[in-house]
Amino acid sequence: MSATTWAWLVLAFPLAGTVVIALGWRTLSGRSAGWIGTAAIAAAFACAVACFISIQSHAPDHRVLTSTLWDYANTVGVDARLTILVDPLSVLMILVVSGVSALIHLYSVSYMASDRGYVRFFSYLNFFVFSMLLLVLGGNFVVLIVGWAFVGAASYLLISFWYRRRTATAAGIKAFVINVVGDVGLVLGTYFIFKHTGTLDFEKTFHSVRDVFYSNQPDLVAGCILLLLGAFAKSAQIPLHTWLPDAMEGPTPVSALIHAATMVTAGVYLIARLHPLFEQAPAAADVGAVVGCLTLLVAGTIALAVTDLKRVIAYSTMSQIGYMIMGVSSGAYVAGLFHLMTHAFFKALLFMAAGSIIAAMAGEQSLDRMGGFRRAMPFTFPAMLIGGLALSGIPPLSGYFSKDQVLLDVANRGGWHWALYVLGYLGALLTAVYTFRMIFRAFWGEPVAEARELEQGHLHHVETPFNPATDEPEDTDVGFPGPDHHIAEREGSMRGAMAILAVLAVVGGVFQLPKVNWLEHFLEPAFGDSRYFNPPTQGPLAVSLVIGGVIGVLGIAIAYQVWVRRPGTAAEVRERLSPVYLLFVNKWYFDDLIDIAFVRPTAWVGRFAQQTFERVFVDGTLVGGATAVVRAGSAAVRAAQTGFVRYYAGLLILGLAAVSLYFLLQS
Amino acid sequence: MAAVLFFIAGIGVIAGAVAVVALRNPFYSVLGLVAHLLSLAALFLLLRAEFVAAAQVIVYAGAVMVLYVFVVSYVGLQDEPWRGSRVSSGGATLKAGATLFCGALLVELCIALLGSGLKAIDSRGAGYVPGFGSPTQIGDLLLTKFLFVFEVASFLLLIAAVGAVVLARRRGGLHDEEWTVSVASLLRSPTLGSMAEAVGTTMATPSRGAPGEPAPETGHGRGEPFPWTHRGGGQREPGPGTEAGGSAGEGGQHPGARERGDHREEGGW
Amino acid sequence: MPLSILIWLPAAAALIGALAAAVTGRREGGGASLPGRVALVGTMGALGIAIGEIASFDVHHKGLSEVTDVTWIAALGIHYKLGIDGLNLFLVALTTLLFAAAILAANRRRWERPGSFFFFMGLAESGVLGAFLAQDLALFVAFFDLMLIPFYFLTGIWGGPGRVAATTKLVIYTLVGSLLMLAAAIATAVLSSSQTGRPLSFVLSDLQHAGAAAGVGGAGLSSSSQDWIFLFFAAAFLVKMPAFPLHGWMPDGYRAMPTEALAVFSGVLSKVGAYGFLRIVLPLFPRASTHFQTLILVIALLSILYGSAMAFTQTNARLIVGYSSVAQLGFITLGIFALRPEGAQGALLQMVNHGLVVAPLFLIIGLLAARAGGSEDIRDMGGMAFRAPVLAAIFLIVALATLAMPGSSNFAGEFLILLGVFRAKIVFAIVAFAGVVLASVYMLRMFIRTMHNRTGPRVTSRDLGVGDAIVLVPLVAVILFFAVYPQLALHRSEPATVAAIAPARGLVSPASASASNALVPVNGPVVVRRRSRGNTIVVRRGVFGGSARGVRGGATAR
Amino acid sequence: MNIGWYLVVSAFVFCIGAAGVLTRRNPIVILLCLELMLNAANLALIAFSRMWGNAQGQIFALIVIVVAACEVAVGLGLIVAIYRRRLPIDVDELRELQG
Repeated sequence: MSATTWAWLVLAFPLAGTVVIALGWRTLSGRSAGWIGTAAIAAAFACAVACFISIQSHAPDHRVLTSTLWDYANTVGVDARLTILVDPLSVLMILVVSGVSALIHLYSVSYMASDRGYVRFFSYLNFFVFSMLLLVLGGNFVVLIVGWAFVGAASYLLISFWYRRRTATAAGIKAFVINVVGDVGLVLGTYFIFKHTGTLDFEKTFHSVRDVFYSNQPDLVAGCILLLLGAFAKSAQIPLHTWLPDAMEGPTPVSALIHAATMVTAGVYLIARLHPLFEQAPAAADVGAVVGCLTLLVAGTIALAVTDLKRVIAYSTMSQIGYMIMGVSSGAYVAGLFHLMTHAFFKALLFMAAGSIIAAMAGEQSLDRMGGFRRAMPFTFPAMLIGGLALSGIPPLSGYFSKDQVLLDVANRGGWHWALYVLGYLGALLTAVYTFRMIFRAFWGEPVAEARELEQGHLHHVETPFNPATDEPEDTDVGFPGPDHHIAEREGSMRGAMAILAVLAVVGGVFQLPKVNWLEHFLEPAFGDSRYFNPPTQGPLAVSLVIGGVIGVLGIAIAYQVWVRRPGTAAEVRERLSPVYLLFVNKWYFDDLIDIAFVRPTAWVGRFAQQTFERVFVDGTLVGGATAVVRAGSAAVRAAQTGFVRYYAGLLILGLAAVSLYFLLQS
Repeated sequence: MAAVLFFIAGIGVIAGAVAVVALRNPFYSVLGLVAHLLSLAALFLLLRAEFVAAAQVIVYAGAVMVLYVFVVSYVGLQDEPWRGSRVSSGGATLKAGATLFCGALLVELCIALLGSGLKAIDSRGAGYVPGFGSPTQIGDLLLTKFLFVFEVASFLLLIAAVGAVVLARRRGGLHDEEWTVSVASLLRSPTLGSMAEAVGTTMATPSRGAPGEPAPETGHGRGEPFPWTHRGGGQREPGPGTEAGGSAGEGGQHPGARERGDHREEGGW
Repeated sequence: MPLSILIWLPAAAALIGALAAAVTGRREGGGASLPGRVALVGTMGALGIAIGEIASFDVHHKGLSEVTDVTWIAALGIHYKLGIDGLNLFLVALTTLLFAAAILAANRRRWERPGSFFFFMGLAESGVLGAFLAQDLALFVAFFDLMLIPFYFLTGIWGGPGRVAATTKLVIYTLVGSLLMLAAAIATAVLSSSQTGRPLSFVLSDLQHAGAAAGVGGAGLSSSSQDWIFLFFAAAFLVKMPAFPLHGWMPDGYRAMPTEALAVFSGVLSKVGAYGFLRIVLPLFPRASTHFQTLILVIALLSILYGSAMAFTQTNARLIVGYSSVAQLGFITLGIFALRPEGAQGALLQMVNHGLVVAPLFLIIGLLAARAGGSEDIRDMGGMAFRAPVLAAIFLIVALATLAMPGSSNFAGEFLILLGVFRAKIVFAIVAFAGVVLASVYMLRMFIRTMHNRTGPRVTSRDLGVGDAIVLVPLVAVILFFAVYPQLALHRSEPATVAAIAPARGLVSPASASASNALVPVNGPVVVRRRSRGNTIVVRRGVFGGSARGVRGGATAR
Repeated sequence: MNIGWYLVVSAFVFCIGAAGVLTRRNPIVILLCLELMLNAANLALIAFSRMWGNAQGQIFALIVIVVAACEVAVGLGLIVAIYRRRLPIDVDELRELQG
């Protein structure tokens, strides 16, 4: 079978899984739904591998294939077809997506067990994987946008999965609306480009872009910036990032899959996919690079301050994606995608480990109440440690190679990109510090009650869990983890998933070892036309690798000093730099800004429209006026109708008499 | 001779007419009309219209008047008070005005008749040919020249008969809540057409009041603005015609009501 | 002939049913359900015919097909002319589908006087179908009023509380609109015949031929008469939609109508207005259309923003959907008056889509109210999803389609609409996108407030019964089908749509007109003469950018 | 006697009937007064037919009698129905026609 057929199959399996699970919601008992879902995704992964093999069999310059199923909206010059584009880039993406998804499904099979919404969860999860694969396989703007919106919807459904929690539903609608803003950006950007190229198809666009647009043509820059808007919304970049931390309301596997490994990296994919446009509009690309750099710093600082375990990881996700965006926006496509891949491994691993800690804490997520799990969780601890080391770029783990590659390629752009390079290393330091702050606070120190209980080998239970945000008792009906829910790291499937990811997180670097560059060679057909491809990566390579390692170690050392050696230090620092701390802990006041800038005015306008305008103008003036006129007219007529029959008779006779009188006088 | 007869009959005609209008008791009015018709028949005879005269006596003075008598005795002999009722259309003034006005009309007509230069009406009419106005001639005309008219008239009678039956049909039970004054609601069968039912509230089938209990309309007359709201528990909006309802409410208290209540007992239905 | 059957079948069936019920006696039970059954048969037959029309529709056949043309009033040149083409094909199908669903749903309730209820429903369907199929101006006006009359009764007799006030407003507004339209229609025919010197005729094609022959385009009216006639038609159609600020009748009307009637009213009748623009206004009054383009675009934009703003402050579920459809109709108008093929195509598709989503929405609201102790206030709802997963799923699908999530057919529609607007007047497009974002806010708000969060105080949730499923599932299936394959509609409607907007478009961008649509005879000298007239327009009133742009383009080209 | 006299009588009756219709409130009596007016018309018709020696006027009168009979039947039926509804039997009370 040809590569495209395999690609269609990659799409088909998750969709089939969704439909089967959704329709069988009543009959599927026990964990069957979970296994069906996992099988579907595994099959998709297998097909992806097959697709990879069959595309490798092509000659390097024939590795860009498209396949169209049917016309979607092909009318009056708008060529929207159901087309997929299979090239090394999308193949790499489907491999990563389906692979990581399969592992996370495996993890969820037991993690979500005894959750009342088990079946629903897996149908959503499969739907998400389908959407994500559609996104990365889309062969034209429309399909891309469709997948883009589908992943948004799936993420909404999964964030507000425990839909009786007000916090969850609020986070869900927040995420959805911000993503819709992103979609709007995407659509508008598409318009700007379509206006000139007259086609929605990627290949046609890429071929014509050099001829149609001159460099930095205003329309093109506007279009690309709007596309970036979509990327920022999806990848939680400043200023559209506020939904990601709240999204942690969802179950932990969701955070691992959607909000760490796959969906949030869609923005990176978008920029890499549309690199011909961005290279023709360097101004827009620079915006992307700067915003990515800002995000990685801001998120890193916030991650230093927040105490919610999952939110720390969420902010670290933001900052890592900042690296990727910065990278792909400044031409480091391979490095950016490489980091995307490794990040998927170790960040998913970190979330899984966090999930099992949270399970052990019976749903409690605050770092302040954790500690000393080192002995209690002999499996989770090393998993988290590996994830943390990889994240903070300690050689020879995967994150070490990918991050440094990104920074190096950015530096190779020269010019002011050196600033990004330096700031990137600052961010790396922050990364190491907050990562190990998290690890130390969770695993070192005095074991808390839950930890001791676990050491005795039985799990801590709370009878009525409370929502820490609102202090209202959780409604365990709809599947919020009930008393029998917490299974920590006991289950085989969870251990298996974590183990595989841990291995990948360790050895992930081999795909793009310096001088070996498998990934680069694999991706060459996709980026061969790029201006920045094959940069001279020889110069400061060794230096930067050394710097990277040193910075990582340094960060860990700082964290050790502050949170293990002298636990009081953190408090002191907080005292001394209280304004800075406030800035960080309040997330740089982005939520408040957005609230004041957009939410409140809109709500006010709505209230005004409803309470004042509608009542006074529409209802009062227009409707009231019209009815008043009609009423007045009818009242005049009604006055004649007394209802007394005899009046009518009298008038009749009167008229008769008058007529006869008239004739009488005539004669 | 003819003149004498004419004057007797004419006076009878006019006297009967006056009696019909002037007498307060409907029953006497009916009798007045009978007298009027009889003397009118006499006039017809003088005008050589035997058949019409006969028909007049038989149909009118016979059948129709009997119908009147029945209805009057069924509905009840209510002397209608000379003062206008509370919702009267002007009462005495109207009466006076009407009388005056009709007088004026009479004068006008008389002028038209006598004062006008129509010579023909001063004659005694065409010469009398035997058989003029005889049943033979009338029947001949009816069945030849005016056959169509004849048929149409018969249809009209049929329709009228059916209509009368439908109108006067006794229905299954009276709905004591149903106190609208809408003539339309007379034509509507009581099981239907209440918007209350339209919006789903079922109508409670009312229990017929025991004989002799005060007629319920006095009850509903008690200042409730919208009598319709009696139907099916206030589902209907006070639409146009509210005033009519209100007037009916008050109208319920006029002396006739209780009297009709008694009649209802006598009627024993 | 099949079209006449299609039109009159529902009314006839409903009438038969009513009479049969009257004969079998109106005693409780006996014949109470008969009218509904018979009316259902009638609508199903109509639905079958409509599907047959889609199946047998020939895309390459130019102009109308299945034409029925009988002289109705010879003296006035009024014909009973029906015809089907890409413009009305899917609207007809939509009408039959929604009415079938509504009558099916109505069959599940006991109605007072079922005979007359279902008769009015059937009559309404006949009226709407007639309005869609009429190819004669007078006939269109007649059907346009015919389809309104039943709803006065449906609202006034079977409506909820406050129905009298609602009916009054409805009657006043729509009748004023209808009168304006009647006057405009008569004026069109008379002026056209007097100014082109052809015999008086109300048939649309005749009017267009007159205009073409006179070389003026449209119905061959002078620009001044075109302007006021256009305004009259626009008023009638905008009231019907409803569009801001002429939506005053909408809140009460929507609150009072019985759900089944409301589903079809909002689903179908509002489309007749938009359809009228495409079928009558743009082809007959091209210059006025370009002249008032900006005005109508502004109205549409206001409708979008205002409707959305209202929708996400309302708490009454019906009104949320009501105002959302104000916004949606705003999008449709926007697309039509972009005067570009993309916009018109999108508008036409969006009419179908909106009908498809809004009808199930109202039916679902009925179900929700039944579960929330009869209250339609979303504050009394909440947490229903747990006991009603299937209902929640269906509601979710419909809601996502309503907010035009990419992947839904509504998105395809909006994409085309906004693309058209973007290429015609970029600013309007950018502002209109605010409506897209707001749509997601109010629809999700409604979904969450009803289905999610904690259970409401008086909520006793249960899943939807088989009967409700029979009504809803087919509609959702159609929604999903169109989501996967909107091309079905776009492909068939393309030639007709392009032809409909071509005359007006020729005035906006003369270059593209003759180039991109060869379907329409726009011959050179004619265009030039148009422009020369156009200039005088601008001199007279250059307030509206639309005409100004169009004319300048012409002037430069000359 | 001259035909004119008959016509004068019919005029008298007509006016009296009209006055009755205008003054009385009891629907029965109003029906009676309508009869009066019809009869006046009949008288005139027959007088004219006598005048011309043409019997067609009498046919006309007969038809009028038929119509009168119908009117009586329906009218009395209405009155009975009104009574059945226990509505006041008074034309001033029956004001549904009022706008």
